[in-house]
Amino acid sequence: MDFELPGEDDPRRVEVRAWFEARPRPTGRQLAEAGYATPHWPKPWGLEAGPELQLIIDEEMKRAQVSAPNLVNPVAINNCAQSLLTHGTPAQRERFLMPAIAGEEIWCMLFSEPAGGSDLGSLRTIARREGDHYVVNGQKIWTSLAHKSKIGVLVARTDPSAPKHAGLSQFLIDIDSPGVTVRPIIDLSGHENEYNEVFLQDVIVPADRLVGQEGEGWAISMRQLQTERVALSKPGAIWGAGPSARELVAGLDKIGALTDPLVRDEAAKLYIEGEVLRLLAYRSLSDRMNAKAPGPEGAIRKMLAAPHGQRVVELAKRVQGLSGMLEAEQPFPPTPGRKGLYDDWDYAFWFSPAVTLGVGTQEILKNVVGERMLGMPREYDPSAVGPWNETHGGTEPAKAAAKAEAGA
Amino acid sequence: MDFELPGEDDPRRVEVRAWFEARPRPTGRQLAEAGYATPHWPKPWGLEAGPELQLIIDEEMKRAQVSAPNLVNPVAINNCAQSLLTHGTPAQRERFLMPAIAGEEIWCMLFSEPAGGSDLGSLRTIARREGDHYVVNGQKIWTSLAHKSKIGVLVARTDPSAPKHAGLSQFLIDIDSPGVTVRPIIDLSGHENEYNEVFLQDVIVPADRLVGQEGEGWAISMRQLQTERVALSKPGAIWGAGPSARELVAGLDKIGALTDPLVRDEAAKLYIEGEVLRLLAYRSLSDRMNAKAPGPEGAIRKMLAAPHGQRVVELAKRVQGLSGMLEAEQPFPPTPGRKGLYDDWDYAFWFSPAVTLGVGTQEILKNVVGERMLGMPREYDPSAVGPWNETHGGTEPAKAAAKAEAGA
Amino acid sequence: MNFALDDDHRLLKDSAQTFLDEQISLKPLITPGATVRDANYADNWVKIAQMGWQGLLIPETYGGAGLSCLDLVMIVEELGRTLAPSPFLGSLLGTLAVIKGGDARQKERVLTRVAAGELTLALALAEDGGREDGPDKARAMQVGGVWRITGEKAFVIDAAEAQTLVVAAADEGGNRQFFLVEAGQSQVQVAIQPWRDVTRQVCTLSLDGAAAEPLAGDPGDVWPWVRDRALLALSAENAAGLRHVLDITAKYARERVAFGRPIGAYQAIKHALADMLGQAECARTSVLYAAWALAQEDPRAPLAAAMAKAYSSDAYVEAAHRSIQIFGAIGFTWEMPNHLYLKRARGNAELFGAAREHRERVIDLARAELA
Amino acid sequence: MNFALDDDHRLLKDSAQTFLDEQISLKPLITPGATVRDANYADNWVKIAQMGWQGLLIPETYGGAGLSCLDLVMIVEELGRTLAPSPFLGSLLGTLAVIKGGDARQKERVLTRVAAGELTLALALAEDGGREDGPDKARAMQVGGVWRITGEKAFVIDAAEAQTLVVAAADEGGNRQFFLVEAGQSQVQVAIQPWRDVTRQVCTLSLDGAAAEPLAGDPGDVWPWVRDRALLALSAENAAGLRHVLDITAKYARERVAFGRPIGAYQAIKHALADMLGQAECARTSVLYAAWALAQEDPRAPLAAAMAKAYSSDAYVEAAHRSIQIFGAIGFTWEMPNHLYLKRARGNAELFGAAREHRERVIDLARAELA
Repeated sequence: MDFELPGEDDPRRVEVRAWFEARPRPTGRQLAEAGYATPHWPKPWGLEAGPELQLIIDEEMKRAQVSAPNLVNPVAINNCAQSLLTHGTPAQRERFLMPAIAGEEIWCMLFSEPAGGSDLGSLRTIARREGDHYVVNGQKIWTSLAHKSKIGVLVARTDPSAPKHAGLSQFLIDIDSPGVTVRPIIDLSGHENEYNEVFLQDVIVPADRLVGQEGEGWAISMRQLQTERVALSKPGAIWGAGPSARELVAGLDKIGALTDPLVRDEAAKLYIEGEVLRLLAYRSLSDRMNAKAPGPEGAIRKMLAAPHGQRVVELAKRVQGLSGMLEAEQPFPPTPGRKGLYDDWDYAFWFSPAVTLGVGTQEILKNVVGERMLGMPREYDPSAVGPWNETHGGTEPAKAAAKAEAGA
Repeated sequence: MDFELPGEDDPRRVEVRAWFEARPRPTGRQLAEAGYATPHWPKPWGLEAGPELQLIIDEEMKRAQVSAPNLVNPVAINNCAQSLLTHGTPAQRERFLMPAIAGEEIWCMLFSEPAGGSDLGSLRTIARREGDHYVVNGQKIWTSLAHKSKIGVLVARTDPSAPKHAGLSQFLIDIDSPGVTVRPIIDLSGHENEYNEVFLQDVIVPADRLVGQEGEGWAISMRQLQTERVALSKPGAIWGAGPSARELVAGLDKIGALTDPLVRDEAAKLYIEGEVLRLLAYRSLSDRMNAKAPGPEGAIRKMLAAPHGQRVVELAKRVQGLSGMLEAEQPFPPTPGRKGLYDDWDYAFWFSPAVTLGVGTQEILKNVVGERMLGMPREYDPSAVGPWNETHGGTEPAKAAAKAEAGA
Repeated sequence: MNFALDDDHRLLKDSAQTFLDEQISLKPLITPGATVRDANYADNWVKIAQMGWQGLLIPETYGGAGLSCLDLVMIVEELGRTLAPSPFLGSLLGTLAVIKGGDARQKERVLTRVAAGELTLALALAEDGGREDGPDKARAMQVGGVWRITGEKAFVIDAAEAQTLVVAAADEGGNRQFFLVEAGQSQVQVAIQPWRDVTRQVCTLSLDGAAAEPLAGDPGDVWPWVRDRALLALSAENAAGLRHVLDITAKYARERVAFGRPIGAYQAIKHALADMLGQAECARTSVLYAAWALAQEDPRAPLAAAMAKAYSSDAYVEAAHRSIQIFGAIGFTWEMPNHLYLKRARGNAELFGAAREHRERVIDLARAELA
Repeated sequence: MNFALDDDHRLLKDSAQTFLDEQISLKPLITPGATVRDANYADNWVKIAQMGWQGLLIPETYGGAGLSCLDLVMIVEELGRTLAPSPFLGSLLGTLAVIKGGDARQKERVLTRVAAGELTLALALAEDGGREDGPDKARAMQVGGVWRITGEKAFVIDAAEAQTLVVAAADEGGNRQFFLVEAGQSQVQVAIQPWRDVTRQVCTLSLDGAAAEPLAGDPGDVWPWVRDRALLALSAENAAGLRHVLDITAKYARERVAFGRPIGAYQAIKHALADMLGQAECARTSVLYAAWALAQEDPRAPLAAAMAKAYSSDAYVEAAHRSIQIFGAIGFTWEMPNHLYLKRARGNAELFGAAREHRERVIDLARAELA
């Protein structure tokens, strides 16, 4: 057992570092062709790299201040594109993979819908086959990067008479197709984050954009959502990004707030949680290094990390007192070199309610943990049996409904 | 709106006080005949008293240091005996009521069973009709006072082929009948509290001991369990008894623990909760005074009071440090005049896990509150439909099972 | 003993409810980019003035309704339920200071005009440190028989709507005194702060030798009296806002379907709502008790007010956050009202002292009670 | 980097598991009225001595296994899972003190006999105040060249089983020193305290001029070194006990039926168990990290040990309480093992400093780290 990371003198590290020193400003295409965009993929796109090499490449890329391809085009590289390796046609691989991993074509996920929420399988967007193409109608929501994307990974219902999960198929659509409208969502902080609503009206999708077979949409999408990239996920408050408990303690120390015994005790609890979450991330990395298949521990980590992050930014906000209610007022002097969207403590606080909602709500995660890791009985879903168009007849789009209900 | 209690000069109070001054040591029979045992009952047992008079009688009895009949014979007076007013035969009222409210015959409730837990309706004790009597076989658990009781209020299954709730009937049985065995339960504190297991083997119960009709057992029992006596329930840690947050703060102050900022803050939270719980109790009393029917607010109060009580005794225990782990070691000098079973801080702490289990588990209470007060959908009980003897076939008595499972 | 509201209380509450539901809307604020400037403060205040709420606590001698803290709670609960934007709270705080601190002449001059809806007040206590209880860096000194105040005040509720400001400043002796200051004079600059709760206006004041008239009453009496009533008002907003958040969330949970069942059928949601109801009941009870105690000038009133503020602000923040969790991602968007309640809850939690500060006071007051 | 246990660690753990499951039973303790005297302490210790666990950390030069803190954790986790009653922990603590504080001669004399299973030790630190880190009211002074200790020690783990006690006492200078004291002498009285956790023996010592031999090493080095390893051992018990409580509770929730479904189907139970699993994972991770850091004598080790103790003791207490809640009333009876885990958790939470005290240390150590 050993808690240290691969050393400076590791030959693999030396080689990768040399490559970056030879190319101070590599293009996405160069990175992709070197296999550094998707090192864990097979050739020609990757290096069939094990987790340790992937980690080294991550670190050396950071060291060279090259923005990581998986942050440039996260949906393609972290989740979706690899499905083409198994389910795609040669033509699809040829057409889509290199531009995707080179970051030349940004991808987005057209999965969630207003009426669906956690119940993704109940989605209502319909793709009707007409000769050599499909006609798509429906609405998607919480689509990150849609406004920057060329390609949308769409899950739509091709067989309304099949049970909810069986009738779904996946497509790669052009976001600039006629009938696609992208509308940004303003969150409660008032900021325009990267989320969008996407409206699909009579959108024509060529049949050769179907991924895998009709009816495979659910299986393919689930695998894409569960893909957990090997990475040293930081214990930042917002899905690993943003300020961590370490920065909280450092900040509280700077402003002298640690002299307050109540703040001290709360900060210590958060510091300990943060350090343990860091170790848990290391551990799952180490499991991969020992060729253990990724299990549902990812769900445990997020189940723990999300409320932890909320508490971290909440304590920082609370020590501000009245001033904390003023927009853009920061609790601490900024951490040098931290310029991410969530590194703004004030924004991170107001954004934080999202972290127990996005990427699986806290309730769903606890179901996953309880059922898949502790063998508790599955939740009973009466709407999972029988034809979708019978089990999901009447309901209104949730947003309108919700608004009405909330008396807004 | 007025938060003060009925005054010293209230004529009703004056009269009641005079009665007690005339009889320094009244017998239970005297109290019952004066109507002071069950003031809210009709004559000849009670005075048809409204809540305010009931309250005055409570207080004057306390003042006269007369132990309250409802504490002497709680099951009869607080829950069960009144069912005879509506469902009993004249003969049953004649035979049972006066001895019960006079405290001459103690009653106990033979309701819960090992395999049933919260699911009382699934109970397995069978009462088989044979001519002019029933033969009862089964096991009951958590029966308070069984060892002191003359009369047991038994719920048993008279029709195993009816759905679980429909097949139940209620009886008044003699605890000294052949075939009744009472065994005390030792709780985790090592103390023998008032709880017992009661084993029933071929117990003969005359048919005239049936309360109401066969099949009315569930309805009658539910009403008995929901009866909430008008009383100023104290916000004591253990079901209203035992130490309160006020005594916690006073105790912490005595030992100087309030100088610790973390203890101060925690104690203040508990003090506030305790005061609010006191007010909530006042409010439901006041609702009765305004002739509002008792609703499920009782469930809210217990849902709040039980974990509150656990936190009260837990903080007291924690400030003891290592010494708190020594049996019978007390955190504070005893409160003068408090000699109840639960007024022992150490015992109250070790007993406290029971308060979120007994009289409705916390989970069940939250269901009641969510469903009956907020209109959430009821829990779905697949075992509620169809004949009991089909829906409740195979399962083992839970305790044995549980022991095995726990590897004990 | 009787916890029930009297009929006149119920009447007052019902009329307030009808009025607010019909007359005041949050629509302009749930449009992305909305600020407090979009809140129709002025129009709403005109309508409210017609209801006479600004004179609720003003003695009848000065044209007010001469009602009690219990009546006040009936109104403030409805304002807290609807988040109806208006300078009601700010003007109330100024009015309280004058009621307690003004002499007959000052009351005659100021309160009659407030009651008549001709004058709006505000109360300037905190400075950039953000504490309403002082100390005041703003200095007041007499120059040729005229008092003049120089300094900066902050977190002044509704100051931009007020014509007359009640300002706390330190006199030559360094002691807090309260002064009437005309907002119109050139030595007074008012600026709206970027307060996250866009249903409430919060301002800074810059005073540069502004002419001021001291309130006659003993400042040592004014502050605690005003504070306890301010705590009551904020707590009443909290309790009612919490209850409303519960109501919209419970309704949503009954109707929103996931995996074939209304989400309220799942214990995670059902039990969270049960907890919220418990908190709502406790918060409201603590508020009614504090209102009663204040109305009676009962010695337990300061303890009751501190308990209400400490309990209700923690519970409100938690419930508002839970409601977003239960609504799901949709509740996280600006278009939904949920965030307005979260922001009101967070703001109220900090105004007039955070919960933990009031718990400190509760312990001190409780020890006195128990001793 | 590699978090996986090496094969020899797994082997050690598996052998311990098999041994304890076959050889040690809690049955005598889940009989109402049972005390620690019914725990078969002596018999169990004989069996354990045959496994050689008492010599685990003792250098091979003195006949021990010379293993590391990671190996220790493998054994202690199994002891924590089964609550197997024996003087293992008490003797370990005494052994640690001698390993760090003894000179070659003392080690030769004491450790070889411990390793051989001929001698059991205990470590006396706390007094009636109940703090292991002192100050010591027990005084040690030299009388005619012989050190003699007079005073009362308390909460001494497993003292009644020990033939040689390591006692912390204040020397003439008032500084803590560690002494070897023979338990057999008439100036030493040992009494078992009514400790609620009947799986663990906790004792008082009365020393009335008891002859004592000072450990040679610098006491200032001994205490922190022993403390960090004591914290590791307690944390390993906590993490493993928590995991076991989770396992029996999850099994119960899968099998116990109420209202026609296994209770684990209800989210209130399902989610509580998920939370327990999260805590179990965190607790174990913190323990393995601390064990690794101590094995490496890594400078972060004291921080790691403090974090493990603070986290694992809070989590264990909470989980043990939850398990009783999920078992329902039956889990509240003495006949069920649940309460033994609750009591172990509560006791461990207080031994060697409560969680909040370690959080204080965590902040200080973390500030140093971050600076």
